[in-house]
Amino acid sequence: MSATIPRLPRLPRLPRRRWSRWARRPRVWVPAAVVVLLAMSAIRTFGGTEALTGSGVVSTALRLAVPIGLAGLSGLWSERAGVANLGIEGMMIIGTVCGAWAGYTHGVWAGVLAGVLGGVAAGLLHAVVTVTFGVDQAVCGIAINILAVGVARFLSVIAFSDLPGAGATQSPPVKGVIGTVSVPLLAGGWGTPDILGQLEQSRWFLISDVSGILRGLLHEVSWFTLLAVALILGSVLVLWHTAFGLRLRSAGEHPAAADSLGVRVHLMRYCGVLVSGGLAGLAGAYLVTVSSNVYREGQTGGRGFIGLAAMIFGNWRPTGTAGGALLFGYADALQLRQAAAMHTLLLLAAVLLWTAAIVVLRRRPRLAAALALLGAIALAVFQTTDSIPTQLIYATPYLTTLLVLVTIAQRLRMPAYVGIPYRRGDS
Amino acid sequence: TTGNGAAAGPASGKDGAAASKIAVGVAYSRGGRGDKSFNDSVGAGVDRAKAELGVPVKELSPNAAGSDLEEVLRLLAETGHNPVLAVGFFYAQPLTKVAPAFPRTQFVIIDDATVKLPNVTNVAFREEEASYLVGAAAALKSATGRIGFIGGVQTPPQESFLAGYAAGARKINPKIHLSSVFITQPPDFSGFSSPDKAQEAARGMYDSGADIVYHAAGASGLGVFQAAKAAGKWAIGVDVDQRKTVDPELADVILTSATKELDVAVLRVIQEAAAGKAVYGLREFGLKEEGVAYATSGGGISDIAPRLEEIRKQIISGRITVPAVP
Amino acid sequence: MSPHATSEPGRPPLVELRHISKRYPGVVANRDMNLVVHPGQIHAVVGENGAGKSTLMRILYGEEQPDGGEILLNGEPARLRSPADAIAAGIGMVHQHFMLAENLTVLENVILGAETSRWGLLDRRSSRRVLREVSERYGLDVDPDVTVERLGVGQRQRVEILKVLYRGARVLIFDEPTAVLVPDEVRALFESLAGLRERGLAVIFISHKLDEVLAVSDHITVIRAGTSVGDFATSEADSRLVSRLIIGGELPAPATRDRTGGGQVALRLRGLRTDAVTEATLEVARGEILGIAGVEGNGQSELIEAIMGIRGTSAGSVHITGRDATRLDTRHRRRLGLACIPEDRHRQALALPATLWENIMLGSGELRRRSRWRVDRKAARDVTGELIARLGVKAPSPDVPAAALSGGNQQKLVVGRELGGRPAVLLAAHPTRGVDVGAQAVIWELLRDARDGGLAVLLVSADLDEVLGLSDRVQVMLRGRLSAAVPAGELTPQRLGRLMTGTETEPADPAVEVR
Amino acid sequence: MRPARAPGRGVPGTLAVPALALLIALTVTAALLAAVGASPGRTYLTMLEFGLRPDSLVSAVNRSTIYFFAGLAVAVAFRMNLFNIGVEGQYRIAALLAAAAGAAVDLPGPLHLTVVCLVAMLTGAVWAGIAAVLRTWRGVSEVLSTLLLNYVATAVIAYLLAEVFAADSVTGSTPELPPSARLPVLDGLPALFGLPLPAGVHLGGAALGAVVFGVVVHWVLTRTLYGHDLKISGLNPTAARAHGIDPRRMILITMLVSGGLAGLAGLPDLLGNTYRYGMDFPSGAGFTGIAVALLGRNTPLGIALSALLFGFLERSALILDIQGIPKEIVTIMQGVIVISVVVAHEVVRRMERRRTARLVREGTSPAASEPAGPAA
Ligand SMILES: Nc1ncnc2c1ncn2[C@@H]1O[C@H](COP(=O)(O)OP(=O)(O)OP(=O)(O)O)[C@@H](O)[C@H]1O
Ligand SMILES: Nc1ncnc2c1ncn2[C@@H]1O[C@H](COP(=O)(O)OP(=O)(O)OP(=O)(O)O)[C@@H](O)[C@H]1O
Ligand SMILES: [Mg+2]
Ligand SMILES: [Mg+2]
Repeated sequence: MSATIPRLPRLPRLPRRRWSRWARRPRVWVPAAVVVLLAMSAIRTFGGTEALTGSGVVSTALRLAVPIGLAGLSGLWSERAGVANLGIEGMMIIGTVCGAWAGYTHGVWAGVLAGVLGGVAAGLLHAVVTVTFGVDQAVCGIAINILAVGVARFLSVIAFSDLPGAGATQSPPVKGVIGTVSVPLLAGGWGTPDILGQLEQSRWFLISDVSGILRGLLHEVSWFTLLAVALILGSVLVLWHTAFGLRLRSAGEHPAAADSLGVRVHLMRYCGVLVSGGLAGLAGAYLVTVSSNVYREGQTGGRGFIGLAAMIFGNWRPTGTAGGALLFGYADALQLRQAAAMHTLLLLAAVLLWTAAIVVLRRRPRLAAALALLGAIALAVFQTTDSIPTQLIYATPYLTTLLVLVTIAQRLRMPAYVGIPYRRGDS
Repeated sequence: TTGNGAAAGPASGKDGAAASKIAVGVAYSRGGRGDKSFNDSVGAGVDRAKAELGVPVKELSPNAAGSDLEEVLRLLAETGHNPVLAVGFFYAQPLTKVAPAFPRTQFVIIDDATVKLPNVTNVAFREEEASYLVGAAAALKSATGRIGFIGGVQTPPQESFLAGYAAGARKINPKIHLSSVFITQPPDFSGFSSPDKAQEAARGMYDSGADIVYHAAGASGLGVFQAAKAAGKWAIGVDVDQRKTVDPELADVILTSATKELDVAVLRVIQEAAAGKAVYGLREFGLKEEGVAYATSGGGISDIAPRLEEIRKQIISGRITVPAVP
Repeated sequence: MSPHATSEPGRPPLVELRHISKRYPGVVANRDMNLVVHPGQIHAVVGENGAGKSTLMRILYGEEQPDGGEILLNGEPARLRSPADAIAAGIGMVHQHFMLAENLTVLENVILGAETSRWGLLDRRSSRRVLREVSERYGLDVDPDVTVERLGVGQRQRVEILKVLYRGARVLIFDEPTAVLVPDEVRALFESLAGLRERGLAVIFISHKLDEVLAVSDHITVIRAGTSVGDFATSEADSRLVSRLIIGGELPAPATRDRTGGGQVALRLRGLRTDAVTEATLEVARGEILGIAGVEGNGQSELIEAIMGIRGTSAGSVHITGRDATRLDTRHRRRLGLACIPEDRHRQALALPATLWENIMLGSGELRRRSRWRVDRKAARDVTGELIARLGVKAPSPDVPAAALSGGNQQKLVVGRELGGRPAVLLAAHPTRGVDVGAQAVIWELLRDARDGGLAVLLVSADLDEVLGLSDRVQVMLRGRLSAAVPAGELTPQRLGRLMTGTETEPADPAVEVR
Repeated sequence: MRPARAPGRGVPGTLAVPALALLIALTVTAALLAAVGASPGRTYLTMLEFGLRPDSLVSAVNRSTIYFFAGLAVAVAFRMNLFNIGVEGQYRIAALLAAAAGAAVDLPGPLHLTVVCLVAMLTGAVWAGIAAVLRTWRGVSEVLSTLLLNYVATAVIAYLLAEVFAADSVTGSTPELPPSARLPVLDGLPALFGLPLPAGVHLGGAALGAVVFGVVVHWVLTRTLYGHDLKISGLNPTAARAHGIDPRRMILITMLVSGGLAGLAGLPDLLGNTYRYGMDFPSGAGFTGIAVALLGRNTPLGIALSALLFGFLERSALILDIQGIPKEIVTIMQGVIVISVVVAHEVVRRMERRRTARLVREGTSPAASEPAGPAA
């Protein structure tokens, strides 16, 4: 033993991890949002097109974002507990069938509950196979998607085909509707004046746009949407501010460590996957109670996968996931409501790409060059055409997501043990 | 005034003996029966044939990916069904392979005019003519000069709806503002089962001043009616008189529907087969044949009925030619 | 440095394990094992790789259930069904491999499973206060709010200890805590252990390093083939006795052999610069071992990676066998005759689920060269089989997965593989870390033989004895900077220690002195 | 010394997994069938009887070649821990461009066919390559990018069809491929086994291509340095990197190979069935391919077997409608089989690992006596 080595001085405090600071720092997000807003406002004012910031577009975006956000939250709960869930789409499908059936027989809120239960049942299957049997999680998720399609058809044939107004692939309408609320004074709730609405009509630079966006978020919001927002915030609270949440996350970050401290890893993973199933079922229930009032085969339309994209996009955090879902919902809303504005959007894209290029110019010159080039292409297309072919507009949400991912991907960090089955003693 | 099917009443009870000799096979389009739309309309004709003619019918549906269309046809032919009805233009390609292999079987393809073989009957509808009429109706009824169209999936048949609708509207009001959206692109056929997206698209149209929206989006159309209800504006239905089939609460937003007498056509084809007539070649159903029409129930368009009737006659007489491509 | 055990006669021992046995399919890990631990004692458990030390500790920590025997805590029989039971009984364990979630903060890692809540929400503030108290009391300073990912090995170990202390453990089990630590961290750890002992806690301590055991412990239990073969107070022990008990032979020590002669320079670095290395200049000749001594975290890992071509360099040059390799990628550097025993074999050297021959195939320049782009499976199996036989690796065939082998055996294979391609230059980073004395001897012998056969070896090690015993010349690395080379014979451990910590500096410019 | 060969499980063990899995799947579906009042026994018999007809077998094989290529594409990427969900988009866009190219050029037989195949592989590779570049350049997870690129592919295909390749066609398809660009049929093969085929039913030449590609891929994966490096990179990228296997290069190559194989998945239909690409071109094989690859444990032989199973099940499903049994039962069966196969495999694997551990302990190699500390 080298007894001569003197004791080292105290260790210096380490700086916190860079990316998380970056992500949390308002200094980056706020200017980014302002730039986007300014550009949108400018395009509305000078471009002569309809508002990209109108309350109609924003409320459509919100409605389209809810099922995606819930699907993303579903993935988040499962992956935070260390279980990859590629079966969200399937669980959503089960949620739609169950939700529509109970909604028809017992009313709309019963439908919501049944959707959740259906999702939980599918989640239970996933949990048994992946946690107890420790089988490859991707395989099981994919299998659940296949299974769900068959089961949904099977159930709908049994439950719906003989009902009036229904068929083998469609349910009868759900009984009752889920109501909406508007914020009083600001958005005209309870017969009060609709201040934001008036401001939006004013067509003032920026003010009209901000009002439009706010009104879209505050006017005639479904109770179900409020539930979804509550679930996002509730997930933050439970996962990051309770002992249960810490234990659940530890099952996804280092199950062996958790186990060695007496945390019941399998129980935690079951919890995560069951909650995940419930949320996916809820997303399905939204489709049959709020989005429309019937079950239709193929109604989920890949939203389970898009939800996963929103989750990754949001860095496995509830608020980030919600942000990803909103972005996606917004792009989808534009595509459905303002296909003509897509052409103008090219101009916006060009402006944003160049702004981004300038921002990253010093740190990552090659990325900056690529962004600038893309911006130039967008501008060139804008100049040489006067509309975007409808077929290509269809790709907007997906291209937008890809583009944003290219900029932020390297800051993402997934739970360390996602996808790895845990058995005690496996090291 | 319209061909709601009454004119095409079957010459029923013709002879049970001939009917019993045939067994009809029906191959539905993707999605199969129970879709409350295209397939179910055909299904209605098939059901009437069963009831009125007493012929045995076997109904099959392909898988979701549409990869077994050919096999479905082959199977029906093989098991002795004759005639075999292929429902939808998806069957065009498979039929060119199967039909020659079963020269004694008579095939009927619905909604396609491209397969030309001796034992194939093409049943095609000129939907654009009905669309033309509802387009004219929309232009006549629109107060704002803005109307909308929502298609399910952007395919050529869907585009012919849009083409007729646009032409009809422009005939009345050349400066009319028409916005149109197709919800998805093939092979993503979820556009026919996305009421929520249709609803959002329709909302967008109503919000920006349109007061009438025509949909050709199958089951997604429900969303259009919901949006119309919320906005207090009109919508136009498709395929059947949707005022009669949709949820009663939504019925009163439906101005009219561009109907397509699929059931009548199907029934007629089966009838002829049962009677032992071998008919092949193109059977086109347009306004003239009363295969397509517009619905008048609810009385929303009674004020403009004379004008529409006039246009209808002009189309029938050929004085107006309706485009099928935009 | 080791005060005597403070076992009071009348009081029962804190922990007593009686006749414990545990069998895994095909192997008896423990048989009739006995262990008595008193409060205020540091109790060392020593034995070969695979002797059953970790198994015994896992049984005491409730992670494994014994097949037979009983556990007494404070004289009372206890059943420990899970770690939770053990924690409740006041037992804590610091595992051989760290059990820390990298993406969680220190605080979260520490309180996990023992959280305090208010109104159902985590009470981070009070936990943080308690953690501060504990860390001050035992002199274990760590920032509670930094993510573990950002911590070095030594600090991670502190977190592990804090985890145990935070739960108020009376018995602390350390499974090979020093294997990954550098001398100063080892020393800091031992100071902490002494503090624990003074407060009447019991420490069970597993190590392969006999000098440490003799220096720090009060009592030693020797385990061989799953059973206890010796049990005595440290004051009665000496290293010969203990090592003889462990392996039934003499303790092999690295001893310098005469250099067979410095050949031409095989590896030459000139002013190499990376993010953690400033101006590294060195030369290793054929038939020579150059040792790099240094406290870990001073740029050794970065230096090795830079030479391998895995890490980018901003200045300087690398010459391998006289050819400029600065712009070459790893593949081409290896082709020039570079080989490497990396510091972390699980991460950098082996694909554990793949078979042994596939792992040999991965790193054997000879096999790769020979097979061009087709894999010659037969040759690979033969080479592997030959290695297994020659190095005495415990493996039934080249077709078992690498994961099935124990650490020491894996390391032997890695060393054999890297030497098998007859490289010109070998980078050896901590080549005997976590390896028992027997395997250690084999590896040292292999390195020496290769050196004698004309190999140029750059040895990086935190083990002073290893550096001094194997190297011909030694350079010290401090804060990313390399000192001048000194012939190993001129160094004492004490002087080397001062050089490593910067208390004594070497004035000369290395480039001048080497020539 | 000649070391003992791999401790395999032997034939009974190998068969145990699928047998167990099939048993589970049949039991579950039997319960469902009974629940809707159909006789499970009769259903299975009908399916079997119909599925084993010569034309059914041929149809199952034809279908399975598509799944085989798609599965192979997924599996190659999987070997490197890359999840290529984008096979769907890759094969469709590849089929479109191959169809367009094949119709545009006029070449003698084999050459024409080769050009079409090359175009398909190239297109698939390029489309997958986008994801690879995003991954290596910006670290964008390929799971996401390939998924999103599927939708982009749909849009691009719709646009190209409508505006470029089928702008003036009534059917909305590319022009029909000339005979020189079509795959030959292998009807001689079933005839050899005495299986008479009804008129118009052909065993597609793609089956032969599938066999060839299967063998080649198997050989590449197991017998070449690339295959070896691929496996190691998948298992431990850090170690691979330390040994000169550049992970970025491997990702790039592997995604290109995967995309190239995906490009082939559209060809059995294009060159043996539809001869043109239109809106009605069958889709969905990419997603089925994922299940097929996972079921086949990412080995070519396994994928071939699971593709055949899927093909067989889908073909036999047809008869159920005729019999009035809900044919969704077959989809359910596919899902259950995938799950039960992996569960059964996991159970057997655990048993096997325990055996290996024992072997390591017992079967100490001959020369491995305790190393006597060599005197220094
Ligand atoms: N979970 C397990 N399953 C099967 N065998 C095991 C298991 N854990 C340990 N063993 C075996 O039991 C024996 C004792 O292992 P143990 O880990 O206790 O050794 P050790 O003394 O800690 O060795 P080292 O010094 O290498 O850490 C070894 O042969 C080991 O391979
Ligand atoms: N000495 C060596 N050590 C390790 N690997 C080697 C060695 N020599 C050849 N190889 C490996 O053998 C394989 C084939 O070698 P070959 O020289 O054919 O590669 P290559 O791709 O042609 O190289 P380059 O791109 O430099 O032309 C390579 O993957 C290389 O990594
Ligand atoms: Mg151990
Ligand atoms: Mg060890």
